[in-house]
Amino acid sequence: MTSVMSAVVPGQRLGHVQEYIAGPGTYSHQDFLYASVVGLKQVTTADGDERPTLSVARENTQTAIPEIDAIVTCKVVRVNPKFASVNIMVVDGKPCTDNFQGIIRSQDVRATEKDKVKIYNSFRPGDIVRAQVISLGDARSYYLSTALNELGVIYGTSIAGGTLVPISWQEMQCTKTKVIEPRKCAKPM
Amino acid sequence: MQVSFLSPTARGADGRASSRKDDQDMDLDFSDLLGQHQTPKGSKDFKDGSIHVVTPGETITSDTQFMRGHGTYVEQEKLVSSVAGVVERVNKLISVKALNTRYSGEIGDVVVGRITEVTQKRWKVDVNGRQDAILMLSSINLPGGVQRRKQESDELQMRTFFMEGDLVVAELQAFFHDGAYSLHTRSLKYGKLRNGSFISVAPALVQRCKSHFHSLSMGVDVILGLNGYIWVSAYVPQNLDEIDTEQVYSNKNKEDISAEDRERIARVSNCILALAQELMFINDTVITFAYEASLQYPLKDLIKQEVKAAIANEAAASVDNLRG
Amino acid sequence: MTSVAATSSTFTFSAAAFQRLHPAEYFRKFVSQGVRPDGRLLSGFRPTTVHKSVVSTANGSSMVRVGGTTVVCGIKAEVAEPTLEAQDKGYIVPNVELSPMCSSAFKAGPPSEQAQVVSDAIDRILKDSDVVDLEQLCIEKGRAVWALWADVVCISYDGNILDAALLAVMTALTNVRLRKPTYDEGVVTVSGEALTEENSFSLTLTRTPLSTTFAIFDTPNNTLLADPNSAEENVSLGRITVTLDEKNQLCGVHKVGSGSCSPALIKSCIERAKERTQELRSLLA
Amino acid sequence: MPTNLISPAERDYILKGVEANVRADGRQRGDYREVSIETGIISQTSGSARVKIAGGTDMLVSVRAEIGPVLVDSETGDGADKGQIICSVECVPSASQGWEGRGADDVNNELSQIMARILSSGNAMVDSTSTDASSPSATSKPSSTPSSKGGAAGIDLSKLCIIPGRLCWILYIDALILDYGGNIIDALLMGTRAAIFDTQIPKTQLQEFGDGQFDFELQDDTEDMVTIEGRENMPICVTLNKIGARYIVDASPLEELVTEARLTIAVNKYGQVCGLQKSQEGCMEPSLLLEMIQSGKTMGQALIKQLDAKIEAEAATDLSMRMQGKPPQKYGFFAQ
Amino acid sequence: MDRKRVAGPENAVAPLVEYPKDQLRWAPQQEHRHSSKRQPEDIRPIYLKTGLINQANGSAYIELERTKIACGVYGPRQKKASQLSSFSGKGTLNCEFKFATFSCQKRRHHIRDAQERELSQVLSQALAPAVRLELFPKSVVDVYVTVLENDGLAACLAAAITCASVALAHAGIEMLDLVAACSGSYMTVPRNALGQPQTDATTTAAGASRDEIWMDADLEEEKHEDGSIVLAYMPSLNQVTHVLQNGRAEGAVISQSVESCIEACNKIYAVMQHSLLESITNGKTQ
Repeated sequence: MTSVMSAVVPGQRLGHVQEYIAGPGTYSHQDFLYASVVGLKQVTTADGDERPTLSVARENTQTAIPEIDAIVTCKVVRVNPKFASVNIMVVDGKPCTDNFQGIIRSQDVRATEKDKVKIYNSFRPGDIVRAQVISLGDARSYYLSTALNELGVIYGTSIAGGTLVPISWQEMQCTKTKVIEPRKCAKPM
Repeated sequence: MQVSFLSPTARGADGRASSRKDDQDMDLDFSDLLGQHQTPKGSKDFKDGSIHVVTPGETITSDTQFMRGHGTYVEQEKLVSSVAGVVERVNKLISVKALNTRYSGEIGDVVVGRITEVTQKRWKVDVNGRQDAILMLSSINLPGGVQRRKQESDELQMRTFFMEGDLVVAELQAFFHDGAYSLHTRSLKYGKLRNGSFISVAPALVQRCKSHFHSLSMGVDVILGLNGYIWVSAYVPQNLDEIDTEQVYSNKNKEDISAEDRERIARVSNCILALAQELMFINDTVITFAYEASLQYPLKDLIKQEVKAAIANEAAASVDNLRG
Repeated sequence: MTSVAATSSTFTFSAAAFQRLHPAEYFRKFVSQGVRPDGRLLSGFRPTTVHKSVVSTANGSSMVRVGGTTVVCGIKAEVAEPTLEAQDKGYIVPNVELSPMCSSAFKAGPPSEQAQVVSDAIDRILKDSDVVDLEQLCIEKGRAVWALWADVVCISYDGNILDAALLAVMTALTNVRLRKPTYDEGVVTVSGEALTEENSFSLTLTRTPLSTTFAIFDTPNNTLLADPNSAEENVSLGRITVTLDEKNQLCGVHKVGSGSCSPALIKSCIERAKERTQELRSLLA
Repeated sequence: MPTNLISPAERDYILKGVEANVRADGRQRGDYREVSIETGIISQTSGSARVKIAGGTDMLVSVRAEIGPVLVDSETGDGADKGQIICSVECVPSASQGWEGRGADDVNNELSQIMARILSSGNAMVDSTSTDASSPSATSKPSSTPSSKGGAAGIDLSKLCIIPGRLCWILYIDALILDYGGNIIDALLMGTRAAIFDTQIPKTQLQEFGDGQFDFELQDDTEDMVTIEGRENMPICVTLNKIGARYIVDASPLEELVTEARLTIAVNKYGQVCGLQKSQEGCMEPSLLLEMIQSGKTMGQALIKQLDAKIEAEAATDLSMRMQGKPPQKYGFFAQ
Repeated sequence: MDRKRVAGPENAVAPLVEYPKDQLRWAPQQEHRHSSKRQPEDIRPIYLKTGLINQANGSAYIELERTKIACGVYGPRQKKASQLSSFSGKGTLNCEFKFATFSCQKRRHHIRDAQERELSQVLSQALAPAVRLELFPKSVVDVYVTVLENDGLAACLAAAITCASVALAHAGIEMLDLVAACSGSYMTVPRNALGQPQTDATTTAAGASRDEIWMDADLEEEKHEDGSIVLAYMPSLNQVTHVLQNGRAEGAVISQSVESCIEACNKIYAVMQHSLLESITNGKTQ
C-alpha cells in the first residue's frame, strides 16, 4: 500500500529511523530520515516489513547511469579482436542524456565456447546491442556482457544498408539482399 | 603554542658545517653519508674492503683484469664510474652503487608498495623504483583457500582484494622484459598492511637481512621494505596457520589500538627517520637501540633535528659497543 | 506524443528510448504525418519574445527567446584607435558564445565550429548590409573611436541560434546609449552623471536585417522544417537562412550542410521569411 | 615521488590518532613541525627567503621591486596614488605527483589568489591617505591597530607611490614551491613575511618642474635604502585541518589526504582576522567554525611573535657580521 | 591573436569616467543603504526560477535586483578525456564559473581568467559537501554558472552558490541538503552622515563611526567596504560548507558576521524550497 504525501526538497527531515525504513530518495543521518531529492514523499507498507518504507519519488529524474546488473542498450562504435567498444545510450529503459562508454570483451560475448568467439562475427559498428553491466570497469569504460539468450544485437544494418533480421542466435539476414551476416543475436522477448 | 624556528645548517649538523669549504678530505666527508659508524674510514684502495666513493667520470681502476658492472663504463682501457656512489666488488666484477637513487630490486626482495592502478588482471604498485611494479592477479592468494583457482569473476572484482591507495608487502618474484618488477603475495606473511603508519627512507639505507618482518620488544611490528618503504604497526600476534584468508584483504584496523600503542609506533617511526636523517643503516637491532636512546625525550621532541641526531649518535655508539 | 513505439523489430522501447536510439526514424514517423514531435506543423515557428535593457552594466542589451533557445546580447563600448584605412569609423564586433552551459553539445574552451559560423554570419550581415554607419562611432578622427563589443551569450540552446542571435544583436544595437565623450590629448573622458538626453546618444540604424531559418529534413521531398529545434537540426541534412530588412529587401541567403534544394524551394523560403520577419519586427519596436 | 593515494587502513589509523591526540609522527593536534628560515639568499632580488618545514615542504619566496605605471580604476579613479603587489606562486611539477603536467595549474592559481587576497587590498578600496599613520586618532586607539584600511596586508601601498597618477613601485612576490610535505599555505605566508622584512628599496626623490610636471630621482646609495612601510602589519596564515570531529595544524601529506575540510585563517599581529578560506570537500558546524577561527587567531599571533623574533635575530647576526666587515653567512642551497 | 572569434581592435580600453565636482558619489550613511531602503541585515529580494535551460538536466536562474546569474547542470555523465584521471569510486563535481563579457563594469575577456578559475574552485568546494558523490562512481556532474550581471562580487559568488545548488536539486541529483549562501560586508558607517561623505575612519573622531555588517552588499556598497565574508551553509544539517573572507576584522565581528550570514541563509533557504516545490506543481499542470 502506498500513500503519497507532501512534496519535499533535499535536506528536509521526513521522520525518525525507528518509524520508517529509508527508501529511494532518502538518507538517514543521526536518527533521522531526510529527503535527498526533490519529489513527493511516499510511505509504502509492505506485508512482512516491521516498519513502513519512506521514499521520495523524484520529480526531476536524474539522468540514468549504468550500475552493475543493469540492462543497457548501446551502439557499437568500434570493434577489435579483443573487445567491442560501445556507447551506452539507454539504461534499464531510460535514455541517458549523454553516452557512457562501455566495452564487451570477447570472453563476455556468450556463455559457451568463449575461446572461439570472434568479435567481428558477433558485433559490427553501428549495431544496437542489448547487454548487461557486469563491472564498473576501469577509469574509462564499463564492462558489459551479452552472455544470455535475450542479450545481443537487437538491431543492425547489413553491409548493403538493409535492415537485418535474426534467423538464428548467431546469424542475421539482410532484408534487402538476403545476405546472411554473423552476429550474436538477442532472442526477442 | 611553541614553534621552533631554526636557521638552516649545512649538511651534518655538528660543526662539520665547514667541511664543504674544505675539499681536502672529500672522501671522509662522503663516507659520513654512508653511515660513519658501520664502516671504517680509510684509503682509496678498494681492495682491502674499505669504502671507496667515486663520482661520475672518475677512474676506478686502470687494471684491465676487472670486469665492468652496473654504474661503470670503460674508456681508454680504464674503468670509469658513471654515477656518484660506492664501489662494490664481487670477485672480478666491479660495480658502483649510486648514493641517492631509486630502488633497484633483486629477486627475493621484500618490498612495501602502494597500489596505484587497477587494470585487467593486474595491479600497478609504486615501489619507489624507476617504474611501477606489477602484481598479477595470479600472483596473489585468493580468499577461500590457498589452492583456490583464479576465476573470471575475480577479474571483475579486483578492487575487493586491492584497490588504489592500498599498501601491500610483497616479494619481488621476477623481472619483466622491460625491467619492471613482478611481485607476488603468495604467502600469508605478505598482503595488505593495517594497524599502523607508513614512512619512507632512502632505499640504500635499509640493510638486507635474513628477515624484514620484525616484532620489536616494545610491542611494535616493523616491516623494512628493501625499497625504503617501511611499515610500522601495532603488534599483532602472528600465527600463520590460523589466519583467516578472508581477513587478508580486510581494510579494517584492529579495534584496540591504544594511545600508548600509537605513541610507541610514532616513537619507532621517528627513530627510523632519525637513523635515516643521519644516514645510518637501518635494521632491527639499531632501531631497538635508537628506541632505547629516544626514551629520555618526550615523544613530541622526536621530530626535532637536534634530538634525532642525538638519538642516532647514541644508537651508533650502542652498535659499536656491541661489536666490541 | 508517446504513441510512437518501435515497430521495425520485435523489441519495444518507450518513445524516449526509441528517440535516443533511432532519432531519424523517430522524426520520420512524425514528419510523414505532417507534424513535429513538439506539436508544431512543419511550417510553424516557436513562440518568440524580446526584452530590452536587461543588463545595466552593458551600454545596450537584449534577451531573446525563441522556444527553448535563450540568448542574451550585451554591448559594451570601449575606446580604441581607428584603422589607418578608415580613420573616422568605429568598430562593431559581434561574437556568439556557445558555452557548455547551454547544451551538452558544446565543450569548454575555444569557440566551436558552430559558434564561429554564427559569429561570422552576423559579422557579415552587419558589414555587408551596412547596418550601422560606423562614422557615428568616431570620437576624434584618426585618434579615437568607439569599439562596440556585441557579445551574445547563449543561455539555453535549442536550435536555430542564428535567428535568435541576430535578433538579439539588432535589438541590443537599437538599445545602445553612449555617453558623449570628450577627447583631450589621447584621453577619452565621459561624464559619470546619470544618463540624460543631452549627455548621451543612441545609434541610428540604416536597416535592421532579421533572419529566418528552415531545416532541410529530406532531399527528394524537400521537406522543410521552419525554425528547427536542436533535435531537428541533428536529424536534418542542412539549413537555409534567409535574411531580410524592413523593406523586405534581401540581405542574405545562407545555406549550410548537405542536401540540395531547388530555386523554387528558396523562393518559397523567402516568401515565408517575409511573413516571419514582419512578426518579429513588431516585437522589436 | 609520493603518490597522492592513501589506503583505508591508513585513513582510519590517522583519523583515530587525531582523536586520541597522538599523530603518526608523535605530534599532538596543535603542534607545528620545526621550520627553518633563511633570508637574503638571492642577491638579484630586493628581498628573499627560503622556508623549509622539517619533513618536506620547501619553498623560495622572492620580492622584486620594479618601477611601473600606477593602475587606475577607470570607473572610480582609485589607485592613482598607490603602489601594487603582484603575487605568483609556482609549484615545481616534480615535487608531487599531483602537480605533474598541468596538474599544478589549479594549485598555482589557488595559492596565487589566496596570497593576493591576503596581501593586497582586494575589494576593500577605502582610500588610505598618507597622513593616516601620523594622525592622532590612530595612536590613541587602545589596540594601536593600524588605521589605514587600504586592505588586510598592512603594507602601506600609498608609500609605494612615486609620482601620483603616474609611477609607483610594483612589488612582485614570487614563490617557488620546491618540495611538498604538507601545509604549503602557512609556509608560504611565513616566507612572504620573511622576504618582505628582508626587502629594501631605494629611496626616491620627487622633483617638481612647476607646470604640473614631475620627475623623480632614484638614490642609488645602498646605505640609504628603505624598508617596506607597514610590513609588521602583514598577516600570516594558520591552516587548520578538520579530521573527524577534531582539527590539527601543520598537516603532513598523508594527513592532508584524510582532511575533510581545511580552514585557512590569516591573522596579523594584533589578532585581527585578515582572511578566511575554507577548502576541500567537507563541511563543519558553525560552532566548530567559530572555535577554529578563535584558535587559529591565537596560534597565529603566537606564530608571528616567534617568527619575528627569528627574523630579527637573523637580521641582527647579519648586521654584526657586516660590522666586522665579513659577509653574512648564508647556506642557501647548501643547507640541510 | 584569437582566430576563432571575430577580431576587434587591439588595445581597446574603457573611457575614463569623470564625476562632476558638485555631484556626490554615494557613500555609506547611517540607516541608508545604496539600493532601496534596506536595513543592514536585509538582503535584496530574490527571484529564483528553475528550468530555463531545456537541454540541461537541471538549471536555475537567480536575480537579486541587478545581480543576474544562470546555471546549468549536466550529468551524472561520463568524464571527458581531459577530466580523466584514475578510477574513482566516487563521482566528481566539476564547476565552471564564468562572467559574461558584459557583466561587469570593466569588460571581461572570453577566456576564463585567474579569478574565474578560483571562483570555480570555491563553487565546487561549497557544493561538494551537499552532493552524494558516492552514488555515481566514476561519473562527473558538470555545473556551469554564467554571470550575466555582477552587482557586487561577494554577493555574486553567494548567489551563484545558491543558484547552482537549486540547479543540482532540479537535475534530480541526490543531495544531503540544499546549500544557501550569503555575503556580508564590513562597513564603517559615520554616525552623523551629513554633507561630506566620510569614508575614512581616521578623519572621523573616535566614536563617530560605527562598524556594521551589511548583508548582501551591492557593487556601490562593496566599493566602500573594509572587508567581506561569503558563507555557504546547509540549513537543515546545520553545516557550513564554505567560508571565504577578505579584508580585516576583529574576531568578534567575524563571529557576528557568521551568525548574520547563517540567519540570512535560512531566509534564502525558504526561497530555494519554494522555487523547487513550484517546479513540481508546474510540472504537474503541464
